[in-house]
Amino acid sequence: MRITASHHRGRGLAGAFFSLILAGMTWWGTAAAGTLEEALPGLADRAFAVKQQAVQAIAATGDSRAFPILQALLAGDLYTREGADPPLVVARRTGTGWSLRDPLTRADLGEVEWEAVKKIPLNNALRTALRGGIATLTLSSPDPAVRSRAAKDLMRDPSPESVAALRVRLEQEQDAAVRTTLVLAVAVADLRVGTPEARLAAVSTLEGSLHPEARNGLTTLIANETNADVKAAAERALTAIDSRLTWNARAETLFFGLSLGSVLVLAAIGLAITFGVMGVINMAHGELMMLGAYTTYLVQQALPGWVDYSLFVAIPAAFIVSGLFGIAIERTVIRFLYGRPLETLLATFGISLILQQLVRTVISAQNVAVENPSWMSGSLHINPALALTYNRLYILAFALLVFVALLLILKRTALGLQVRAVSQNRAMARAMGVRSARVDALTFGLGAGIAGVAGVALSQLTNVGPNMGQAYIIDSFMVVVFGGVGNLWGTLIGGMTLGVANKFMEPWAGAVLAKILVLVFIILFIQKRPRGLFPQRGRAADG
Amino acid sequence: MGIVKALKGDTGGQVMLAVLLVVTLVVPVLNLAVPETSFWHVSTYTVTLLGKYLTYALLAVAVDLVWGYLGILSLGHGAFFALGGYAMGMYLMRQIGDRGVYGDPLLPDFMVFLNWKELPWFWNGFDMFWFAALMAILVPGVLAYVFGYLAFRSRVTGVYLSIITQALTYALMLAFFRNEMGFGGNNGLTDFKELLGFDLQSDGTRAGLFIASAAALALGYLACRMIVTSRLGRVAVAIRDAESRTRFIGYRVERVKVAIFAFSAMLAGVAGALYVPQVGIINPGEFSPLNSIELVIWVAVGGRATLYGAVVGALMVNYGKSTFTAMFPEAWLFALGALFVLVTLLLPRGIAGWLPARRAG
Amino acid sequence: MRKRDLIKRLVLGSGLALGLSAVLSAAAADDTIKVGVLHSLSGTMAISETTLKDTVLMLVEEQNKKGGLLGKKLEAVVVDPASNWPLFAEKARELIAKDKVAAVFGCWTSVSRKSVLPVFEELNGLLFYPVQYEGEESSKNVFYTGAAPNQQAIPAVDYLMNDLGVKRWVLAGTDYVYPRTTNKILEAYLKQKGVAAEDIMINYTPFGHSDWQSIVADIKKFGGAGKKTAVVSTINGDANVPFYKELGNQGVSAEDIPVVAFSVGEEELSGIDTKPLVGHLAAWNYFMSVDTPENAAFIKQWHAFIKDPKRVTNDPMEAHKIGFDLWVKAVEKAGSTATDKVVKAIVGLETPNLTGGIAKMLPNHHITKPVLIGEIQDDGQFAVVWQTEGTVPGDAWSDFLPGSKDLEGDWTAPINCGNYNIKTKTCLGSAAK
Amino acid sequence: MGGQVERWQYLNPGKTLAETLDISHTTLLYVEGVTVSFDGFRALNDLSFYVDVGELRCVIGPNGAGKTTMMDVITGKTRPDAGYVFFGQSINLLELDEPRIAQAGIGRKFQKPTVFEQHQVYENLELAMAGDKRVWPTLTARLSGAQRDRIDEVLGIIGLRDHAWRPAGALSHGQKQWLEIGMLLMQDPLLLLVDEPVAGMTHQEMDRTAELLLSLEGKHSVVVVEHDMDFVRSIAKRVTVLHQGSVLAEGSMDEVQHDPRVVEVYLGE
Repeated sequence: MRITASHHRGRGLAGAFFSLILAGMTWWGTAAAGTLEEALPGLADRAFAVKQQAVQAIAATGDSRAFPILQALLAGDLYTREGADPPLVVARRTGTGWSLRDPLTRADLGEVEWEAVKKIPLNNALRTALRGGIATLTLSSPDPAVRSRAAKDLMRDPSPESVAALRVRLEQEQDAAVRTTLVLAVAVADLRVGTPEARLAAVSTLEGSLHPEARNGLTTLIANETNADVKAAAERALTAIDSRLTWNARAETLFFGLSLGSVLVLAAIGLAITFGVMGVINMAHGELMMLGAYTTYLVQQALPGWVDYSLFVAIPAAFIVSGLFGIAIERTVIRFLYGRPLETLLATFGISLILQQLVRTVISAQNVAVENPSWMSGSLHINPALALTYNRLYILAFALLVFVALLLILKRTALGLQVRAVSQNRAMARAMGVRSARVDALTFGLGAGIAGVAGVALSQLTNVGPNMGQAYIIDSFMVVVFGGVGNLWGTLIGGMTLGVANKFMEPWAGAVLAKILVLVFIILFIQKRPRGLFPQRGRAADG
Repeated sequence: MGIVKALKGDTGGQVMLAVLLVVTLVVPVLNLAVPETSFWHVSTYTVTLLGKYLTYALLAVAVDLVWGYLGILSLGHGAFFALGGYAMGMYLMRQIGDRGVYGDPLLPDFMVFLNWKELPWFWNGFDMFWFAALMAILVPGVLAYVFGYLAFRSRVTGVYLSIITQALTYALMLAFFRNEMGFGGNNGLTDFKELLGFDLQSDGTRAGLFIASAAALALGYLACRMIVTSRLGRVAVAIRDAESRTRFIGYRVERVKVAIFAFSAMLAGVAGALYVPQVGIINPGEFSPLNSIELVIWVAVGGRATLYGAVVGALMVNYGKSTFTAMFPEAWLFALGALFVLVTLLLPRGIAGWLPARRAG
Repeated sequence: MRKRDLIKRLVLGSGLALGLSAVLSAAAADDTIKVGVLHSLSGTMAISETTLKDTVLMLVEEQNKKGGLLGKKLEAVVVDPASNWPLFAEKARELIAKDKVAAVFGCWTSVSRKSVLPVFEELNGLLFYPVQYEGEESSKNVFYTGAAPNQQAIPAVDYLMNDLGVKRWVLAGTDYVYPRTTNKILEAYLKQKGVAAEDIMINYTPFGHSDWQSIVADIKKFGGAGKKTAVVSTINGDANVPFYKELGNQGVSAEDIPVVAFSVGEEELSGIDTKPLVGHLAAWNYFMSVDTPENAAFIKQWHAFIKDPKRVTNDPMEAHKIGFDLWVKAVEKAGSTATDKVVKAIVGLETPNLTGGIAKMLPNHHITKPVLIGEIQDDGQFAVVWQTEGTVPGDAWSDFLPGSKDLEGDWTAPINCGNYNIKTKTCLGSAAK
Repeated sequence: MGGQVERWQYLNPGKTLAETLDISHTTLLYVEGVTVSFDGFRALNDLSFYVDVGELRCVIGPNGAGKTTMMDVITGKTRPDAGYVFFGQSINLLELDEPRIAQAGIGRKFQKPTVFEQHQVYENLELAMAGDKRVWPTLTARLSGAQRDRIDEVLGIIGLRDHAWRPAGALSHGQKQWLEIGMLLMQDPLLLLVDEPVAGMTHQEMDRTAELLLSLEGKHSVVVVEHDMDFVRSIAKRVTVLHQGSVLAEGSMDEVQHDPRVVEVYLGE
């Protein structure tokens, strides 16, 4: 992903950039083994080992055309074909087949149908080699970002050549940020190959650095270091790093807890409406989430190639789909059961079974693949040791957003007013001219719609399948009851509390035990406060 | 004497017990005495199936006692059922002795291949039937007593109660899934050999278990009838309909609730203990909250607050499940789901509700 | 009056109907050979098992096209045990006792197999079990056409150790018997290979575990110790998606910490956005991507049958295919579908694997399989990066567990025993006749 | 007073509360300085209120004066923030929960008539009947002849003999009110707290209710909370006026009616 991004940038600046590379590559003279044309066919070989040598050879040529070829290979755009010249082609998907280009001349070779070309399979060793090669080639890219990424990549497993390349680059590097990375990279390398003095120096540069490579380097050094001073220094450096790491770990756990909490809140908040405000125990709530998730899937199917934007379509779509299902359920079943919450439980349980089987028969019993938009994958790097994953961050924010929106609807809008009126005193509200039937339908629809939206969020985290709803229904009820029925704030705080508690217990209790403890805690808590964290008077309170 | 009084005016119950008696007498004969070739032969498969249904029916009666008459909708009764089952399962495990695949005289197979060294303390005593039987009743009873004491004392009622009972069975399920617990984890307990020295795979034993289940159902039913026809039963209904009123005329509501709840849990335990040897496996799946909800549905289908209705409901729903899963495997869930919806909508008092309104219904 | 009738109808009705339905089906037509299909079509396992149901239906159809078996048509009897383990036992009994099927193809989870095992042994039926499992079992009435641990786990570990130079090991699994046993075996194996205890991290999670944040973070830390680290995953199907997504998002790439999975196949991948998984490994005995003529034919046949060219094939499907072929061969050889004759006939029979090599039914009722290791590609297929030369015979009793070192399964005369102790020369436990 | 104690003995054989009840000062109920507040709002404000043995007391007052809250405090439904509530000299009601208070001899009729609708009238009375109400005895309880007579007697008092075998749910509103009073009588309480007994009754029913309550005077202490002034006038000897959670005035109907503060309060509305 990231690589291809830089790939395009690289192409844009092709001319200037590659002449630069040639300049930067003069030291390769010795290592340079043959020309690109000689090395290239190796890539078509079946054996991974041969391909690997070919990659190194290609990188070694320092040829200006080498870089895009390696890029294409890494991105999986490089294909082989039988009985035509050149045998190696860069292929891009078109509606009907492939459009081909010559990797060397970049000349257009026209289109062919599906079976005409075969993709060159990669394995991890090959990918590592490719990254290394590309890094050495891009170490002198005009774009600082690219340079520092190259330096980082080389830091991973430094080969003698790459270390040499790093040193060369460090001489000329102007950009401060890139310099620090380079210094770090060289230091890590020195830990392995340098003289005792170099090693000592490296240790001091690495002191307190949070880069995993730094820590790895130090641990390996300590493991097989002979020189006492170096060893001592390294140990000091390591403890310094670890003490900083523990704090990061705590922050991380807190984040984990909050993000788990946000999922619980999302799942429960729709329930807080149907259960809390209307006193309906909706066992089909989970299935309404499932419908939301499937809507996301269908949207992505409908708009192939628009994955990055699909969610913005999916969210309203899911809200409407689940909302309509909700209204249908309310009109056909639940409205006959008001004031009998336990009956609603039984009926909606039946509905949940039907919805599950419906999805199985209409779509399929298998899970379906919902793609993550690029902006949701990867993570936000606070520092090299602490990274917050984007999908979790967005979902956390999203949960809060939904919460606030719901709060506003209930507090500020006419519907909200009527909803609260009906939930407090149905007869009176009717007397005041509130059309309670309509309000009930809309309220339930709202709750269901929120469930659908939650489903969209879940589709980004976990399986989308017929059973996904059941996994959340019980937790959702726990959150609502714990937080206090009919109180949105209770749901928010309850969900977050349970999430964080769960995550802080997990390390020493283990995932399962942590969950059990949380449940037991809730059971006991309800004894102490039968109406939850934030009790509330009103019809919903007495089932 | 008491029995006569208990069944007075309970036509449904009388018929139900009569039919039960006939079936109990006839089926084993048709199974054992009548040759396979005869049209009248009843296969062992059917006998076992019926036996299983009867244990379900007993479970349903237990649920109806607390739901129909006391107004407590327990979504955790599956847990008491499963605990009773595990007690029996542990006894059956110990009976295997050195006939396990590893031929270990003491340890059940699953402990051997997770190379446990010795038997966990709580497995002691389960080699004796009386102890296991006692535990099958006591463990659910005590759990229900403690849980109920906490919940009812702090006046947790209605939906809240239902949901924490659900939490209870859910927590137990997760706990029993853990292999460290020493109950065989996900696989649970299986591959039983014999019960009180009778080979569990022989037709005779199966017929015996069937009869035992029928007897247990009959006795459980009568016991419940005696309770609901006693003044305590009327107090229970009073609590269901006007809890605080009942308090103000001097009844300790929480004690009445705990007592009946615990008794019902014990019945569930008995049902579980009879269920396990007939189906040949007990595993944490039995704790699944969905099971507990489903068995509440049986009662709803049959008609709550009519004990015989619970029996009818359990038999019908399960018979339906067995046939539908075989007849249209892809679609049977639709049927089941629809059944639940329609019953709650159209038959709020279940099948028994068709009958002219009864008092204390 | 009306009261009494009604209740009579209800109770008697259900009672009689039961009896009748049993009797009627017992007197079923005898001009076909019935094949039982015991796979969950609803509940949690439906995700994996429905495909296998279709596979068996396809195989039956194909066999009937070839003119059936012993001059009779095959008839598939499908039931739905609904992912409910006791129901598995009940349905197994129904298939054998009521429907009188000649053989049953079914089960996925270990617990379902454990649940039906006593039934098959009591009623002397035949079960073909197509899924890789923990071993530690060999029954006269069951044929294990999936991989035993030595046909999947151990070769995979060898590959990581020798080809990728892995030094530190995370054994992550769902908390049930297959991962527990497999990890016990691997732990013993690794220690035997001189891996230190602190270089092994074992972690168990509940079914359908969806929040992997902390565990992945732990794995990262564990992997950050400067030694090449790999994860050996026995995580059960459903929990894998969130696991891999979390790996991807926390920036753990296959180049840093490869994950080799034993329960992730094409079917599972078809339900995942594979971008974050590219480069991770899986060990199986079959990959859809392997191009042999047999495999190409099988895939073609599958697509034709299921009428959906996008559907994938996977390892358990191949296992069913092999099991079915072997059963057909055995029945033809024995000239009868009688269990004992088939059991006697089937041992030693051979049929080609779809991935090359020959599958042979061994005396312990396991079969010989090649072991392949594939890297996940971005199209949801696997690129084979390593494979055993020749096939590996399935070993029912692991040599790395103290309890079962000395056990062997051999269902041929004179031993005829599933758990025969080669030291004491005795047949242990229940199998003793 | 001996009579009191004897009846008490009959009420609860072997109950120690019986002996401890000390009504030598002819005052049965002491409510002293009781304060109750619900999130800020003071429902009872330093209320003091006494009831003598055998007297019939009417309590009136505008809405929100704290009449019902007072009953809640006496019967243990609500715990006061401050003050004492004693039954006789020695029984501290604040230490007891609803059932114990009921068993100690305080019966309460709710504002909204609550009877066990699913049960027959007869059963309603049976359940209310004084006696050992622990679980096991209740399970094994059988009606003795004396108890049957007692139930029959009360059926007579509340005039529901002909309805004895109908489900209580089928009764008219007024009949439910009487049944509930009958249930109180079955408890043989020393003190009856009757909340709005004639709400929604016809005039004939009111008159019968008046007779009923008057007939209780002397045998029991009765506290009647009522809005309907005519009704109060028809039965009241002493009247207590509550206002904003404390006693505004107390005395005969005439006295309070002419008390300027009372007039002001009522006209003020």
